[in-house]
This record gives sequence, structure tokens and C-alpha cells, in this order.
Amino acid sequence: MIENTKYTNKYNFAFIDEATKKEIRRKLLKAVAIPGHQVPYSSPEMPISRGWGTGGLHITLAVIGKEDVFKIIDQGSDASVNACNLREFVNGMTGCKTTFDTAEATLIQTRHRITEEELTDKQIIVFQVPLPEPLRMVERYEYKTLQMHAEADYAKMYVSLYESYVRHGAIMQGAGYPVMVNGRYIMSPSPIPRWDTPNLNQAQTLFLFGAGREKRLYAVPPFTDVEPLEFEDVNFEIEDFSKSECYKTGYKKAFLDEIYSDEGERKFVISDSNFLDKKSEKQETHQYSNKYIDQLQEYGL
Amino acid sequence: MQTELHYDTVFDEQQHFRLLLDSMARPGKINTFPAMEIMPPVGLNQASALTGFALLNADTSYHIAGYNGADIAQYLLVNTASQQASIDTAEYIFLPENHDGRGLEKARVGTPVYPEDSATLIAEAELISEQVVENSLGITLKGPGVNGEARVFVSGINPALLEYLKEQNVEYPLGIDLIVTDKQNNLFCIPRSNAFTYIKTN
Amino acid sequence: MGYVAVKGGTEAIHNASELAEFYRVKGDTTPIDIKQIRAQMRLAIDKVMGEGGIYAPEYAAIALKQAEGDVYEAAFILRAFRTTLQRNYYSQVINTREMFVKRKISASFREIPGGQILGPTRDYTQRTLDTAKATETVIDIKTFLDGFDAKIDPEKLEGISTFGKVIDLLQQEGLLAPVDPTEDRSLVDITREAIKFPAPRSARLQMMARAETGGLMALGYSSQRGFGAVHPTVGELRYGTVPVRVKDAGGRNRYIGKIEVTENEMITGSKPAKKGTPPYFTIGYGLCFGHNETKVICMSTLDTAMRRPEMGAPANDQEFVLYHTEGVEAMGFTNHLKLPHYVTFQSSLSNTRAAVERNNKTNKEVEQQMIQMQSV
Amino acid sequence: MNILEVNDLSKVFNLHILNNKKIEALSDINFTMQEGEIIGLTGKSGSGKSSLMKCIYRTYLASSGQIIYTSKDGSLDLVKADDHRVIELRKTEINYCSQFLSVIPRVTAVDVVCENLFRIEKDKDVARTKAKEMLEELALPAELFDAFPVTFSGGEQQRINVARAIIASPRFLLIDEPTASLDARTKDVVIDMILGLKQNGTSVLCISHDEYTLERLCDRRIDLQFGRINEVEVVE
Amino acid sequence: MEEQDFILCECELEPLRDFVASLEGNFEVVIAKAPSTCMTMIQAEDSVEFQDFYLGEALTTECELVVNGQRGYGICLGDEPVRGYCIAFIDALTQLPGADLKDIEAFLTQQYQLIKQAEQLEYNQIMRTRVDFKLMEQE
Amino acid sequence: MAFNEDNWLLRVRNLTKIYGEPNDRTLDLTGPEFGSNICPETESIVACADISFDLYPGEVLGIVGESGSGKSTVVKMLYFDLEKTYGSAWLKPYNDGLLDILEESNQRKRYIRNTLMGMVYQNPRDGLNFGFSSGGNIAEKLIMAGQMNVASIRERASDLLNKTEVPVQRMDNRPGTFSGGMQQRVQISKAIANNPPLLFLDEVTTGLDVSVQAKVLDLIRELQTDLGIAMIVVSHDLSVIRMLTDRVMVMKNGRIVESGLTDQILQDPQHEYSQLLVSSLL
Repeated sequence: MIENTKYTNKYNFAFIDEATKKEIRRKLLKAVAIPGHQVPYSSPEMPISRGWGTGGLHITLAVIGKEDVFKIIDQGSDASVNACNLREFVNGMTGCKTTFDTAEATLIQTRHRITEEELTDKQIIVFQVPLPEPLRMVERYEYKTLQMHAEADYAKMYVSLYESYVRHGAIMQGAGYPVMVNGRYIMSPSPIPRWDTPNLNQAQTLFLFGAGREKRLYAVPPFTDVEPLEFEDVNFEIEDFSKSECYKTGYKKAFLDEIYSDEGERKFVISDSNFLDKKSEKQETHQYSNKYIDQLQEYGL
Repeated sequence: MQTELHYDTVFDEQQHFRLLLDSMARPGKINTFPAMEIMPPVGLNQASALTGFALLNADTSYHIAGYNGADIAQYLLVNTASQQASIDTAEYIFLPENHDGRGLEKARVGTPVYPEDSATLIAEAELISEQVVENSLGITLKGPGVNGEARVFVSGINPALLEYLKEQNVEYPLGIDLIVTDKQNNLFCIPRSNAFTYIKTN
Repeated sequence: MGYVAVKGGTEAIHNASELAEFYRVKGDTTPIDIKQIRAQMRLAIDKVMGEGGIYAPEYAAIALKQAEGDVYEAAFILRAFRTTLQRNYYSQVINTREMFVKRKISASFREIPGGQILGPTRDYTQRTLDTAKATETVIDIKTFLDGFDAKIDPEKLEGISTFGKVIDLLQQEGLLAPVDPTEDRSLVDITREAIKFPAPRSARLQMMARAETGGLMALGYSSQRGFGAVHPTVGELRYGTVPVRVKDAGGRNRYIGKIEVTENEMITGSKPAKKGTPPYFTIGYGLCFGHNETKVICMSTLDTAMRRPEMGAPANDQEFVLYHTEGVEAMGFTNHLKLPHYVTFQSSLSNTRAAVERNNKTNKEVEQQMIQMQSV
Repeated sequence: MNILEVNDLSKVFNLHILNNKKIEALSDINFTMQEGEIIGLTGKSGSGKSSLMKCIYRTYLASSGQIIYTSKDGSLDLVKADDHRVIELRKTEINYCSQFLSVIPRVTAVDVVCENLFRIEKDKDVARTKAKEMLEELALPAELFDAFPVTFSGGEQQRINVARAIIASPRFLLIDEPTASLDARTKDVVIDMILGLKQNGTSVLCISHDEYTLERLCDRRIDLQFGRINEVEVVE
Repeated sequence: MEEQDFILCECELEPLRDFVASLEGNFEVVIAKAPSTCMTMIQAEDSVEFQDFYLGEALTTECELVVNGQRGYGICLGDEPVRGYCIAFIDALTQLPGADLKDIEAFLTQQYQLIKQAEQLEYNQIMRTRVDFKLMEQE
Repeated sequence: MAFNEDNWLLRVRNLTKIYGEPNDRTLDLTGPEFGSNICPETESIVACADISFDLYPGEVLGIVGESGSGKSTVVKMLYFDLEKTYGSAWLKPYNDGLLDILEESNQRKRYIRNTLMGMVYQNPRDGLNFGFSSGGNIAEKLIMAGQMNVASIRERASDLLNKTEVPVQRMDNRPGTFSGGMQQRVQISKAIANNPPLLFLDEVTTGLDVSVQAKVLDLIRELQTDLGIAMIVVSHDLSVIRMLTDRVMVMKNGRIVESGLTDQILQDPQHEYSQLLVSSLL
């Protein structure tokens, strides 16, 4: 007679069963072949709440191998509680090495930021996407937004930018600024700040996006045109930090978090925690360059 | 027909998928599958078999066009549990060396709403190389994933197949994606997003 | 210092879950046995299984214990558990006509084949708080069970039978609407591929079978109250067990056990689709794991409602119904608002500051102009 | 050159809604008209003058016969011509001026007059100036220029109507009672204007009961009786 | 087949385990696939239009044994490794050419009676909740 | 400027819309002679059948008939709001009139309707997006035609609003805050934003106060003379037809019973139904 092994379930490597991993992988290849197009996928349940990075996890777990060095950030920070939780989960389910060091990582999962350091062609970055449909703000029904993408029917989207400009004197879209990918699909870059958006353009790195709750994944291959939506005379602009600097390092050329001290004093600090560490320790870093940041440079920043 | 015993469905699959992903994301980039102790039937090269292992399972279907021998179909069935299907319904279509692409006009190209609902071709070649090789086609690629222009040299691939591919990809985003494999376990990809030209070398 | 990440995140989350565990067990009480939960929290288990989309009563009990009785959380744990297991079998279609019936009622007829069998229901109990439950002992339970068993004379047992269905009678009489040949009858699996709209009925029924009961109730109720005008009658509500059969690796049919399900057929008088067509009855169908009558009643109401998108109420809109009754997703997303959003917020802050500044400037200009005009 | 050649024209109204009652309005109409000629149509009321004019303009569909019109681009039978062709001719060559102004609400007198001219003269101010000059000649009080003709008296409306018909110098003008309800002075102005058109080559078919007008205008007269031509009289 | 599976799935675990344990020693048992859990997708259909749909999955245990060269499969609902093993064992045994099935038949008959007895008692308790309209009207 | 038969703008042949499942006899068993457009055998509804006509540049065609006669169906199919059942249509400025526009892909149809056509619906909500400002609505149409400069978009929008007598200072307000007549003017501005050669008007004055009606009709007349736009005007109101159109088609039970010059149809109608229509309305 065998031993009663009841209640002794072992989890598969990378948690997700192999059939589902394969499905996600097949969809990823298609997503890469059609940049910016949202591919529906099964989106299995994870032991993490829907809306807390399940889509990112699906992709990470479908892609990750034993040799990968994994980094995860939330709002730019390695130490954010949700990032910590997911890091432990991925580590627990794969045994992969984890790191805070952007340069060391081979696979990075992120919520709401791209690292300040430029990623290389040896790295893959996976975005957690809460709302993958950029057209949702102009059309609430999915069957209609699907049709709009199918026909590249994007005038409404531009009208919403026009309306924002007319009402407020500027395009008020904050994070997650919609972009046109490869001249064909309008895509939500996930709620990254506008500061990060230009870094998607003609990058060296493969960008993968997962929206678990909405069951969509999509991709931007390296060296792909990614252009923020704008008009000829009303342009996309990045966040204005011209009057601020990191209170710890005095550095200006990075996305800054605004913080209030216990005394209510307003200060700024570099949002990317690993970059902040490196700057504090005066280590060498290789940042992204793009025309918007370069413009700041001209202001003497 | 026996199941391959030296293939790890968890780790080999993952590693091979990563190579496929890298090649699909960087059209024209040549990757090489590590040598494996698998024994595909005569006619099917290792790299095509491994590509099949990495992507196929019971939820998918495949078609083999122009190979001679039912044992290839059987081999894929036994090792992946994927279902054989006609060319107009299959998600993966395996082609031998020098296949002229005939019949492939029926392959799925997706719909405007779901362009990903389309076939992937896994076509075998004699040799894929970064340098000119004998009797090869020099293929120049342009588009997403390519920094400027990429070029690969392939022998054992039929220009008619490439013509056919162009034809099917005219109405982007509808189209099919191509994975080319060779006898040395090399592979590279031409996704539908890329435009390409080719010339006969020598 | 607000939400700036400190490298204490990892430790804090560990301590937080430890603290949660402390609150579960503090006070030094006896651990609740899984068997006890299964038996005494039967309906909670059924809800967890239904919404978790997995029939596994013991595991549902564990999840419920682990989640301190939070049914949403427990269902969620089961859903995640499901992801780790291969699906190796598809059952043959279960046949509710061979149900071992534990409860069977119809609101449309006084008498039905086999009679109205009330079964285990609290519908007709007075909902007075039974404080005796506070002091219940093992002896009390034994006394009850002995007395209960004694009510049956083992010499005069009625033979077990299965019962005909009310709707079969209506069907034979030709009162039910014929199948709409244009309806999409494909069988899809929404756990294997994302649902696509318009969704075939198979996808809608599957989504609802694992939807959150409260969400289904809210929308089903809205439809009954007049938003979309479905005025249904319960044709037949059943609860009981049905056998499950699969093919084994050798290709033979095998019985593998039985599952409890609740089933409801809801009859709705339909307006004729075309002139000259009789006003057939339409049937809305509901079926779920375990014993959950609210769920199947609302499911069958919404099944009918979603087949009439032209009515235009929320309950008639499949995208609205199916997306918003998906409990695990709804819970996750509503709770994700607790996560830090300071980067996104910073992005809006930058815009809003600039806009307010522009506005102040324009106001100042207008003010200036006013002053100038007045001075003229 | 003949601008118009009417052969064996007849018109029968078939009134389905009055038990298929048939009313014969015209029969055996034959006449020709030279380019630049002015022909007066006379006859008692009900003799078929307006019906004939409307058949030529295609407001009525002739029952049989031919109406050969020689346009700038060649000849065609107005009885059978394609609608599109007729519309084109109406916009470029043929103008019809009925007895009554068909009222257009909320358009000023000047703009009503200009309607046909706007098609040729894209500068609206130039067109309006021309219209005002014409209305001045026709002695329409200047304060009415920018008023809406709906409220005008019969005589005032008549002036608008005539001005409107002739301002764009049509090649072929069909005009019904151009001088009725006008004072003697204005009558002369209108007659002079029509004669002015003739100078420029316009052919005119004109219905009138006014002997003075007929005498001053017409090269020939055609008298109708019970829908048939009674007499063709050449005016010396 | 159906009846045998039914009995083995529904009977008490303890007597089943003891029974199989008592037989095991006489045979060469090779575990081809140790008992493990997986999922069974439950297919259902609506009762009027017979529209197929997926109701949800059920936790399932599967086990594959080779007994004296004869393959046997055990499948049952739940996380039940021992029961899965026992079903597979008996499945193999009952297919083994020339096997003596007397003991098995006796065991199955005995268990069947126990299951049926319990079921019938439950059924009769349930039938006590049937509403009797005839009685009502006589009152 | 000589008349040229090959110079048509829109050519429509056998345009047919049937709801439900027709059979071979459906078309033979419906129409004015049966007084019904419901097929007695299949219950399918013939909304309109065998509609053929040509429209020349600058010409205004009226479609008149009682409600349910199928007149709106015709324009809705041509504007791609409804799928045709049978039939073809060619538009000269699109590919020199060589391609049947009803067979084109959705994407091409969208291009055609945004650059070569305009539509004014009876209900402004069908033609305007009430979530956008009136300027935004016009912007939508301009953007679809590739205009991507906000300053020029706003300039063009104010020109259009000026032309249609909508106060330009209300350009950034949403149409929901406008009167019905003004909403209709905004809709017209939007419809003609890209100077289309062809404009559809579907019962545009129905439901408006008489004085407002007159203003809208004037506006349309002005557009005709100023821009030379060809139009198809659908109306049950003969006075609207008389005022606006050159030609008219009379429809009943889904069929054209008569067509001709507008004054001819109004003064010398040939078909029994046209005579009835004219006599009851004049």
C-alpha cells in the first residue's frame, strides 16, 4: 500500500502549468509580430489579486528560466511592498536569483516606471498593465474598441486630446500617455509617466506588456517607432521638474517623486530607487537619452 | 513511435522559447538551439522539431506540407499531443527545405479584429548564415525589431515561398509569421511586421 | 515620509501576514477541523467552490479557514490553486435528469412529477436568532441525529427514483420557443481563452457559473425590478447530486464520483419576435456547483436577459453583466487602488499645477482688463 | 436657325385618383421658333397656353409628339430627354418665369433675384449690386431690397419674379404674364429688359393677355383654342 | 465497469484500503504513475436547448498501475491518493486474464449494499419534505 | 461645362435591403401592388428593393414617401450605416468610379464616408458625439481626413460654424447645451467639414419648430448654390422636397413608383400613388 500523500501538492516550476505557459508563449510571439496589438489570452488565476500585477506575472513566469536574474520595481522602487511580495513569489516558485541592480538583471518586471538606466538588448522588461485599452476613455464597449483598432479608426482618440487642449490649454493626459506603435496601433504604455514614454521609441530592449484582469498581452519589439499622440502644433510634453531637484543627490535629470516630510515640507527625490542608490554612491550610470530630456539639458539642467 | 525521453518539457521548452522570442523580436537575428539528444524522423530537422515541441500542445493544431512520410506527423502528435489539421485551419505549418509555398494561400491570416488568429510557418532550410554561403538567398529585412536593416543568407529556401509570404502579408496586420530553421539548429524569423527583399547570391 | 520606498518592504509584508495569522489564532482556541467546516459551513463551502470554479469541498474548507471566513478571499485562493494543476480530463456532459434529488420545487405548477420536495431549506424557518446554538454540545447533536434517524422505519423504505422535469412537459406541448438557428452555439472555454464579445451562450453560462453571487443577484434583481423587464417564474429549481464520468487513458468510460449542483429553469413569457409567431415561453438556465439557489435564480434570469440586448438595460448587456459579476477580478481591481500610485499621480500633478497656473494667469489678465475698462 | 421645333405635341392628363378620368389639354401642336425670336402665346384662359409652356419646360410630361430644342451642345427632344440633361439645361440655358413668385421664406428680395446669378457670378457682392440695379430700374422701393418677399404685394412680387428670370440672361426664356399687375411705367421697363435680352440672342416664349405688351414684344403670335393652335400671326 | 467504479468511489476508504492491502502481496505491482492530482473539466448542458457549456473544474486524483503486466487506471474526484491507487489496482486485477475475482466480487457486493442502504435512508428523509397537496385539501 | 453622360457622381444599381430570410418569391410578393413589404411566405421584410438611380454633380435628389416606405434605408446603406442585401454603388471621386463602394473594406468605407460624403440625421444625436464639444465634433471629421493641426482645425471649425450661423463663441460647448435647431446646424457643419461632393439629409427638419425649419432649409439651399454639393434629401414633407430638390423619387412599400423632375412630380404626377400623395399634401 502506498503512503497517503493527501495535501502534499507540489507547485510546478514557475507556478503556472505548462499548457498555460505554452499558450502565453504562443501569444507572446504573435504579439511581437504585430507590435502594439493587444492579444487576448487565458490569463489564469494567480495567487496575487487581479489588478496587482497578475498580467506582468503571467508573462514573467512564462518567460523566466533558471538562469535569469530577476528584478522587480513598483513606482520605480525595488522596495515597494507589492514589489517585495512579487519578488518573493517569483523567487519562491523558480529559485531564480533576484537583484536590485538594473544592470545585472536579465528580466525586469515593472509597475508604472521604466528604469532611468538604459536597458540593453540582453534584457527584457515586462510591464504590469491595469487598463490595456487606450480607447476605453472614448469608447466604453469592447466590441467597439476592437473594431476601432481593426480599422485604425482613431479620430475619436485625437478629438479627446483636442478637447483636453481646448478645455485646459494643454493635453491633460498624465501617466499612461497613449502612443502610436509602428504607425498602426494606438497603445497604452501602461501608466508610466510621460517622462518614460519617449524611451519606448527605437529602444534596444524587448518590451512586453501584460494586463491580467483584462486578459490582454502585447509587445513592443526593439527598434520600433513609438510616438506619443500629438498634433502638429500641440505637442506631447514630459513632466516639468525644471524647478526641482533630488534633495539627496542634487540631481535633476531623472523622474522625481514629490514627498512631504513630517513637518509638511515639500521635497523631491529620485523615483528609481536603484538609480538613486547609484547616484548617491556616485557610481557610473548610463541613462536613456531622448529629445525631451535633451531639451532639459539645454536649460542647463 | 516513442516519446523523446531526453527532452525536458519544463526547462528545455522554456529555453527554446526564449530563443524563438529573441529571434521573433529581432527579425533576421540568428539564434541556435543547443544540441539535443532527440531523434526526429528522417526529413524533419532538429530545430523544426524543437520549435514544434516549444509551441505545440493539445490546444493547438499543425499541418505538415510537402514532407514525405506519415511518421513526421505521428512524431509531432506523440511528442506534443497537438492535432493534425488541414492547411486552412492549422495554427502551425511545417515545411521542408525548398518548399515552393504552393497551397499556402489557404493558410489562416487572422481577421482584422484578431490578426493573431493566424498561421505560423516553420520552414526548413539547408543553412542559415550571417555570411554569404553557396547558392543562398540574401534576405534584407526592415521593420520593427530591426535597427535600420538586417541581412541573413539562407540556402535551401525557395524564393517562391518568400513571394508567397509577401503576398499573404500585404494587408498588414493580417498575415502569417515565418520561422526558418536549418540543419545546424539555427533559426531566424520574419514576422509579418517586417518588409523584406532578397537577392540570389552567386 | 509618505510612500517613498524604504528597503523595509520585505520585512513589513512578512510581519503583516504574521500579524494576520496572529489575529486568526489569538485567544488560544481549538483549531477548527476541516471536516467540521465542510459539514457545518456547507453553504459557505458551496459558494467558495462555485466562485472558485473548482469542485473540491475539502480544499474549499481549507481556503475558508485560511481566509478567516472571507468567502471572496477563499474563492480567490481556489482559483489560484487551479492554475497549478493540469487539466487532464473532460467529463462527459453531466445529465441533471439523473440527479439524486435532494430538493425540487416549481413555482409554475402546484403539482409536478414526483411532487414538490422542499429538501434542506431555510425558506420556511423563522429567522429568529437561535441562541441555543451558542451552547450546542456533542450530546445535543447526537440526540438530534438519533431522533432524526428514528423517523424512518427501515422496514418501509420508499425506492429511490429520478423525476421528470417540468420543462419537458411544456416542451412536449410545444409551448417553448424553438431554438434560434442564428444563435452562436459554439462551445468555448473562458478559462482557456479570453472572452470575446459578442460572447456565445456557452461562454456566458460558464462565466455566470463562476460569477460572484452578490453581483449576479444585484443585476438579476435589477432586471426583475423593471430594468430590462424580465418577469420570470421558477419552472423548476433542483438541488442534488449528479454522477461524473470521464474516459480514462485506455479510452474506457469511468465513473469518478458525484458532485452536488443546483439547477434552475426560469420560465419567461416572451413577446413574439415576428408578427404571426405565437408568444412562446423562453427558458433561462442556471446551474452551479453546490447548493446556491440565489445564484441559479439570478443566473437563469440573466441568461434570458442577455439574449435580449435590444432592451438596453444593464442586465441585457453581456459585456456589462459578465465583466462586472466576475468577483475575483472585481475584488482585485477595487482593492488595487490601495497600491501606491504616486508616479501616476505625480504625472497628473504636473499637468494640474500647470493648468491652474495658466488659469490664474488668464483670470489676472481678465481682471486687469476689467480694471482698465473701469478706469476709462 | 430654329431653337425650338414642336411636332404633333399632345398632352392628356390621366387622373388615377379620379377613376382614371382623362383630360385632354393639348393636341396637334406644331410650330417652330427661330433663335432670337419672341413668340407671344395668346388665347382664353384654359386654352392650353400654360400647359404648352410647362410641357416645353418639362414640368408636364407630354403624352406624344416632340419638342426639339437646339442647345449650345446640339439638339435634343425635351419630351424624352434625360432628367439630368433637363436639369443641366435649366441651370444653364432655359429659364421659366411663372405667373406667381414661388415664395422662399427668409431669403431677402435681392438674394431671391440673385439665385440664378450666384451660379455664374461667384462674387456675391457683384451679383447683389447687379440685382439691386435691376430692382431699382423696376422701381422696387429700396427699403424692400433686404426684406423677405413673402410679405410683398402682388406687383412687388411680380417685379422680383421677372428680375429673377432675366438677370442671368438665359438663352431661352419662358415667361408667363410678365407685365400683369404692373403700372404703365414699369411695364415699359420690363418690356425693354426683355427686348434687351433679345438683343443678346435670347429667344422668348411669352404668355400675355396684354395687347400692349404683345405688340411691343412679339415677332409672332400663336393663338390657342381648346388646346389646339387656332392661328399663327406674324407681327409686322 | 460503471458499477465497480461507483462502488469504489463511494465506499468508505478504510475497508477499501484494507482490502487492497490484503491482496497486494500476491501480485507484482509497478506504479506507472503515482497518484497525483489534476483537474477534470465538467461539461454541462442547459436542459432545454442542450447548449453545451463548461460548468467548472473538479479536483481529481489519477493513478496508473501495472499489476502482473496488466495496466489499470484509477480516477476519482478529490485529493484521494489512496483511493486512486486502490481503484487502479482493482481495475488492473479485474482485467487480468485468469484472475480469481471471487473475493473482489464479494467485497464489491458488500460495499454496494452499504452504500445503497445509506443512500436510501437519506432519500427517505428527503421524501419527508414532499408537500402533499391531497392531504391539504382534505382538511 | 457641357453635359456629359459619363460625368455622374453617384451610380446606384439594384440596391436592396431585406430583413429576415427571404426566398425566391419574396421580391415578387411584396411592393406597392401588394400594399405591403412583408413577404407572406417568409415574413422577411423588404425595406427597399431594386433601387437604381444616377446622381450628377451638384444635383439634388429628393426621396419622398410615407414612413416605412424605405427611403431612409436607401441613404443609410449608401452611407454604410446599414449593410446592403444586394446591389452596388459607385462614387466617381473614389477610384474614378471603378469600384463598388458597397463591397469595400470597412476601413475604406470609413475613408469614403469621411472624405467624400456627409450625412445629416434627423436626430442630432446620431450625427454628433454629445460627449465632445461642437468644435470637437467638427475636429473629428477633419482629423479623419488627416488634418492634424489644432490651429487650422479651429480656424476651419469657426468658418463652418460661421457659415451655419452657430455663434462661434460657443464652439467649445457641448451640443447638449444647444437648441435643436442649433444642434442641427452643428451637424451640418460637421457633415460638410471636408467639402464632400455628396451630402445625405435624412428628415433633417422633422421635429423642428416651423421657424427653425425654415432657417435650416435656407442654410441647405445656400450650401447648394455656394458649394455646388450634390445632395440626397430624404423627407416625407413635400414642401421640403419642393424647396430643395431638382429631382425626386417617390417610394412606396420599398419600391420606387415614380421618379422625375421635382416640379413635374408635383404638378404632373403619373403614378396613382404619386397623385394621391401630391393631392393630399398640396
